[in-house]
Amino acid sequence: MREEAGARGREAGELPDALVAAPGAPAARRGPGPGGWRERPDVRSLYRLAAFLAAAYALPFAVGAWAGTVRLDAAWLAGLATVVLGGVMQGGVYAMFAVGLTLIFGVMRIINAAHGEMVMMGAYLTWVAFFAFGVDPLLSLALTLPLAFLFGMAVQRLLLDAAVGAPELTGLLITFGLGLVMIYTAELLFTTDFRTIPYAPGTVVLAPGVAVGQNRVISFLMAVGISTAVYLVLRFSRLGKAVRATALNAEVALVCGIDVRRIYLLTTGLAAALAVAGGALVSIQFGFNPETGVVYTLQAFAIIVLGGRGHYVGALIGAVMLGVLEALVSLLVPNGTAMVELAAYALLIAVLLIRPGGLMGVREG
Amino acid sequence: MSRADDVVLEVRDLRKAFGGVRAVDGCTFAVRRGTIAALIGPNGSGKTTTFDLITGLREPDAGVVLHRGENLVGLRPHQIFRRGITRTFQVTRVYREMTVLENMLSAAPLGVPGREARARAAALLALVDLTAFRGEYAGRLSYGQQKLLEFARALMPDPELLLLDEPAGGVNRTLLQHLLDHVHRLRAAGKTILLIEHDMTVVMAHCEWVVVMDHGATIAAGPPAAIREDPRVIEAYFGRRPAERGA
Amino acid sequence: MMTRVGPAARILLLTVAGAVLPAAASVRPAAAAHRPGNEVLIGGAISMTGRYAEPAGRQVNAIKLWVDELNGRGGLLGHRIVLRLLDDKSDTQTSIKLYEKLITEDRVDLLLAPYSSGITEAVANVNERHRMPFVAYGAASSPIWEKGRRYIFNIVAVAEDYQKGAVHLAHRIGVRKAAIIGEDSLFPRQAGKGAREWARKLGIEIVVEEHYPTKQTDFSALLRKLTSAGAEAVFSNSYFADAAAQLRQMRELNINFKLYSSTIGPSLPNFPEQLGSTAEYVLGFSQWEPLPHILKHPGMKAFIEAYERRYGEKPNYHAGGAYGALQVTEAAVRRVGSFDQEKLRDALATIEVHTVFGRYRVDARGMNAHEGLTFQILQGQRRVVWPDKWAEVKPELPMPEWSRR
Amino acid sequence: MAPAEHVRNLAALAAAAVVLALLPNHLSLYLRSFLLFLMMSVVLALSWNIISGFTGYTSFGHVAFYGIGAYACAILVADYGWPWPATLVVGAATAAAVGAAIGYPVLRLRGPYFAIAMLGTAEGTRVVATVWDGLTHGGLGISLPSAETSIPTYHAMLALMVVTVVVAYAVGHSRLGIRLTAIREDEVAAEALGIDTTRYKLAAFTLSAVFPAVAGGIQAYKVLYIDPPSVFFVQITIAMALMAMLGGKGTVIGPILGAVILYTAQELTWVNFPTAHLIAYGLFIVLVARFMPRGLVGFAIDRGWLRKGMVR
Repeated sequence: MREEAGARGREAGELPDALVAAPGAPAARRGPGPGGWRERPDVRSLYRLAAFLAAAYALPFAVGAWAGTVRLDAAWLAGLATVVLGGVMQGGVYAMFAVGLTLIFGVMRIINAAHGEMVMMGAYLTWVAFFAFGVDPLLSLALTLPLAFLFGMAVQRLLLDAAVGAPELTGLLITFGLGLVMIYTAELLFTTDFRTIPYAPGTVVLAPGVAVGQNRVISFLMAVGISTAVYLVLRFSRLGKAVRATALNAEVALVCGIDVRRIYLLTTGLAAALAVAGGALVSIQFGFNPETGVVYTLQAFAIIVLGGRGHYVGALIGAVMLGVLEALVSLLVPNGTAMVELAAYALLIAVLLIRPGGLMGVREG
Repeated sequence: MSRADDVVLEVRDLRKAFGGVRAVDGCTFAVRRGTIAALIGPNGSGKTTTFDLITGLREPDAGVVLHRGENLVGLRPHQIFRRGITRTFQVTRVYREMTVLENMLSAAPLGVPGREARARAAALLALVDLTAFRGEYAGRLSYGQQKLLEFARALMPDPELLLLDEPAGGVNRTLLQHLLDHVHRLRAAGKTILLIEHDMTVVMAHCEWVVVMDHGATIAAGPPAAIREDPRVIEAYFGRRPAERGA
Repeated sequence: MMTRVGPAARILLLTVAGAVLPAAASVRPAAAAHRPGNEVLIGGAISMTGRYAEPAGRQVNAIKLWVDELNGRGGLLGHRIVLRLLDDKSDTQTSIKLYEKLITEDRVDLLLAPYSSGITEAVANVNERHRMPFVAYGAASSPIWEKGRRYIFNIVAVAEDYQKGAVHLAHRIGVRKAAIIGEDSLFPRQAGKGAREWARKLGIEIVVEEHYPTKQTDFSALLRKLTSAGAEAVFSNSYFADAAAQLRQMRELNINFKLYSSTIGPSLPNFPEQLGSTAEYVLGFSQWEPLPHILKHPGMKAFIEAYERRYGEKPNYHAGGAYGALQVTEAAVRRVGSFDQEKLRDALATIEVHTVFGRYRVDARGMNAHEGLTFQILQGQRRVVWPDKWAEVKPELPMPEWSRR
Repeated sequence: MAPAEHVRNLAALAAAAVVLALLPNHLSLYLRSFLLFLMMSVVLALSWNIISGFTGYTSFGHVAFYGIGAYACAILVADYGWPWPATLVVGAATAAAVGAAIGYPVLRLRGPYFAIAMLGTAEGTRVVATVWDGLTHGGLGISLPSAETSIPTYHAMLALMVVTVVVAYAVGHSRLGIRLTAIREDEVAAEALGIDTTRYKLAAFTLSAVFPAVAGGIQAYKVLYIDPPSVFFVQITIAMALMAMLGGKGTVIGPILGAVILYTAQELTWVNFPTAHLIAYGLFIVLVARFMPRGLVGFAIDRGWLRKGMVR
C-alpha cells in the first residue's frame, strides 16, 4: 500500500479529502463497510457528472418547449437531426483542436495558451499552399504537417523545456507571449484581412431533409482519421507507451530508461502538427484572420477539462459533446446563439467542480 | 490500562480503505498523559495512515478518535491542531521558499501576539541550534536540519500531544540524542509524545508504552520488555516458523 | 545621521520618480514639434491592429494619399502637412489616451477620426471638451450625434440606412416574413434597428431577430431556426467572417432564402474572390463605389486612378469616405483661412462641399444626409441595383436555389 | 522587519502620494491619463498578487472583477443617475460577493485547473454582460454622461492605489502573509499546522477582487464608454500576472515595480512603432516568464542585495 510519502508540491487534481470537507461539518456517515460501490469517490463523482450532463442536454429542449421553438413534426425533427449532426461535425473539428492541447497538458502539465495560434498558423499555411501553389488544402498537409512538427520541437526546445515542472503560471505566460508573437507576425505578413478557401461547397444529403456540407463531412472524416491514427500510435507503439509513461510519472519514466526530454520534443511536435491539421480544416470551413486563434484555445480548454485532462479519448468525446450542446442551445433557446458561449463556459466550470478529473480522468487524490 | 482523565488519546476500531486496499483495519489503542509511547510495526502496517486519521488529514471509514472525551473524526486538521495535537511528517514538509523564522511563525496559534510568538520561536530555534539560519530559506537547510525545524515548528503551540513520524529517520546520532533529550524534557513537563519509529534501540530505550500494528490492526500493546517477548509481535516481524505455517 | 532609508522605501521612491521622469521625457515642447518649417500637424488614432484593423486599414491608405497630394499642391494655407497616425489597437481606453495625447501633448492643428462607432462614441467626449472639431468617417451610429455634441460631424450614411435598400428590394419581390441577425455590438445593432423600422414601414413581419457573439463561426443551428420560423429573407448585420460562414453554411445545408443581404462583408474587396460562387446574388450595402460614370461626383476618376496606382486595388467606400471627409476639412480650413478651431467648427456646420464621396451638407446634429448604394454580387462583380437613380442593372431576385446554380 | 523600518516605508509611501497628489494640475491631460492608468496598473498587479502571488493560486480570470466594477459604475451612473463615487462602493461589494461565491467552490481546485476555471469564469462573465441586455445594454455598451472627469478620477485612483499598497503591505508583512505563503509552499502541511486554508484562501481571493472592481469603476468614469469586450479583455489579466511576475510575485514591492516598469515601457515603445510593439510585447512576456520567473525582487534576493523573507 503506498505509504503516505505523497509527491510533495503541487498535486494535480483535487485536494485530499481533509481539505475538501466543508469546514466544521461532521463527515457524512459512510455506508457500512469500506469498498462498497457507493464508497468509491471517483465512481460517485462520475454519476454526478453524468446526471449533470443529462440535465445540460435536456435544458435546451425544456427551454425550447417553453418558448415554443420545439414542434414535433417531421420537418422539425429532420431539422433537429441536421443540427445535431452539424454539432457532431463541429465536434470533430473541435477534437482536432483539443487533442493537441491534451497531449502537451497530459504529458507535461503545461497549458499551451498559444495552441489557437498554431491552429491559425495551420490555416495560413494551407491558404498559402492553395492560393500561391494551387495545392489542394488536404494534400498540402503532407507538406505542412512536417513543418509544424519541426516548429513544435523548436518551441519545446527553446521555450517549454524551462516550463516543465515549473509552476503553471510560467508555462501559461511563455505560451501566451508566444501566441502574441505569432499573431502580430501573421498580421505583418498577411495583414488582418479575413481569408478563407472555397473548397467542396457541395452538400451531402444523408436522408430526406437531413443534409450536411460536403467540406464539413470531409473535415469530420479527416479529424476522426487523424485522431484515431494518433490514438493507435499512442496505444500500441513503443513510442506511444513511452509518451503515456512520461504522462503518468516523468520521474519513474526517467528511471526506466525513457529519454524524457526526447519524449517532450516529440509530444510538442505532434501537438503542433495536430493543431496545424486542425487549422487546415478551419481554412476550408470558416473565415479566419490572425486574431481568430483565441477562440480555438478557449474551446480546447473547455474540451480537455470535460474529456479528462491528458486523456486522449476523453478529449474526442468531450469535443463532440461540446459541439452538440452548442448546436442544441443555438437552435432551441430563443436568442440562443448568444448563449452558446455561456453554455461552453458553464459546462467547463461545472465539470471542474463536479469532477475535476473530467469524464475519463480518475479523480486524483 | 486506567481510564478517564489520565488518557490523552484513545483510538477505537479505526478503519480506512483506499479502493479495495484496507490500509487501517481495526486499530485500537490508548496513550496515557505524560508518557512517551511508540507505534511500531512492519512496513505497510498502516502506521502513518493512522497518524493521518488522528490528525484529520484523512477521514476514517469507521471508528473514533477520542481526545478529552471529544471525537476528533470529521474535524479539519487545523481544528485538531488547535486542540493541542501537533505532528511532524515522515518526509519533512518545511516551507521551502520561506525563511526558517517564517516557518516557525506560521505555526504560532492565532491568539498569541506578535512579540510573544517571536520570542517563543527564537527560544525553540535556539533549542534546536537553528538560530544562525533564521534568515535563510528552509529549503536550503540539510535534511537533518529540516527535521529539527519541523520538530521545533510542531512545538510552537505548546501542544499537549506531539505525534512524531520517524524522528530518527535520516538523522545522525548526536542530533537524534539531542532531539530525544528534549522529548524527555517535554515528558517531564507533563506533555505526551507518540512516535512512529523503526529503530528498535530507540523504542526500547526511550518508550514506556509500545503499540504494535500489523496489516492495519493493533495486535499488541504494552511495556517494551513485554512486547519484545510477545509471540505475535515476533511473528508479525519475522513471519511464522516453518512448522506452524500450516495451521 | 540621516536615518537609513529601508530598501523597500528606496525602491518605492525610485519607482515614483521612474514614473514621472519617462512620462515627462515624452513631453516635447509642443510649440517646436510642428513649427520648425512652418508645418501643420494633423493627427489621429486609428485601428491598425485588433478587430477593426481590416476596414480601418483602407482609411489609412486614403488619408496618406490625401496628405501627399495636398503637400504636392503646396500644402494647406502655405503650410506643409505632417501626418501623425497612431494605433489604438481597436481598444477604447487606448484611443482615449491617444487623443488626449494628440490634443494636449502634440497640440495637433487638425484632428482625424478614429474607426468604429464604439471608439468614436468614447473619443467624442474628449474632442468635445477641447472644442476641436472633426468629421467622422468611421462611425455610422446615430446615438453619437443625438447627445447635443457640437464638435463632431459625420459624412457617411448612418447604420440605420445600411439595410434600407435590401428591405425595399425584399418588399418589391413580395417578401412577407424576414429575419434580422447580426453581431452583438454597437454598429450592427443600430443597423438592425434601421432594418426593423424599414420593415415595419413596408409591412414585412420580422419573425426572428437574434444577435450572436462576435467570434461566432457556426451558424447552421441559427439558419435552421430561421427557416423553421418561415423567414423568406435575411437581413444580416455582419462583417466578413460571419457573413462568409453564414453563406457557406446556407449552401451546405441547402437552405434557400429569396434574399440575403450583409452590411459590411460583401463590400470588402476580397469577399467575392474568396467565396467564389457562394457569394453570387448576395446583396451588400456600400456608402460609395468607385463608379464615376454612375455616381458622377466631381474628381472621382482622378482619385480612383491615384489610389489604384498607389495601392493596386480600387478604393472601397471606407477609403472613399475618409478621402471625402478630408476634402471637407480642407475646404473648411480654406474658408476660415486659419486653424482657429471655433471658426473651423462653424465652417464645418454650415459649409456645403461636393466631394468624391458625395455631397456634404450637415443638419443641426452634424449629420450628413448621405445616401448609400445597395449592390448585388453578379458574376463576382458588385453591381449597383438600388436606389433606382443610380442602378446599373436590374437586381436578379429572388435568389435562385443553391441546387440550380 | 523592525517597526522603525515599517515607519520609514510608510513615510516613503506618504511622500510619494503627496507628490502624485500635487501633480495633476501642472500636467497635460495626456500625462494625467498616463499616471492614472499607471496607478491603476499598480492596483491591479498588487491585487492579483494577493491571491496568486501569496497563496500560489494562479487566477487567469481576474479581469472579471475589473469588469464587474466598470459595469456597476456605468449602469448606476448612466441609468440611475447615481453619483459616481457611490457606485465604486457598490462595485466593490458586488465583486466581493461574486468573489466569495465563485471562490468557495473554485478554490478547491489546484494549479492549472484553478487557472482554467478562472479563465472560464471571466469569459462567462463577459458573455453574461453581453447577453443581459436589460441591465448592461449588451453589445451596445454603455456611454456615461460627458463631464470633466480627469481630475476627480485621478485623485480617486491615487487614493485607491494608496489604500491598495497599505493593505498589500499589511498583508505581506504580517503573519497573515506568512500563512498565505505557507499555503503556496505546502497546503497539506499548512492545514495540518493550524491554518484554516479554506478560509484564508477565500479571504485572500475576496480581498483581491475588491480593488480591481473599484479600479474598473474609476476607469469607466474616466473613459465614459464601456462594452463587454473592452472591460473583460483577457489581456488585462495577463498584464496583471506579468507585472507581478516581472517585479517579483509573492512580495509587496515586486508588483509595484513591475507595474511601473511594464506600463511605462509599453507607453513609450508603442506610440512610436505600433505593430512591432506588439511583437516586442509578446517576446517580452516570453523572456520574463522564461528567464526571470522570480522577478526583479527574486533576482535581487538571489544576489543578496535584498534580505530574504517578508518578516525579520
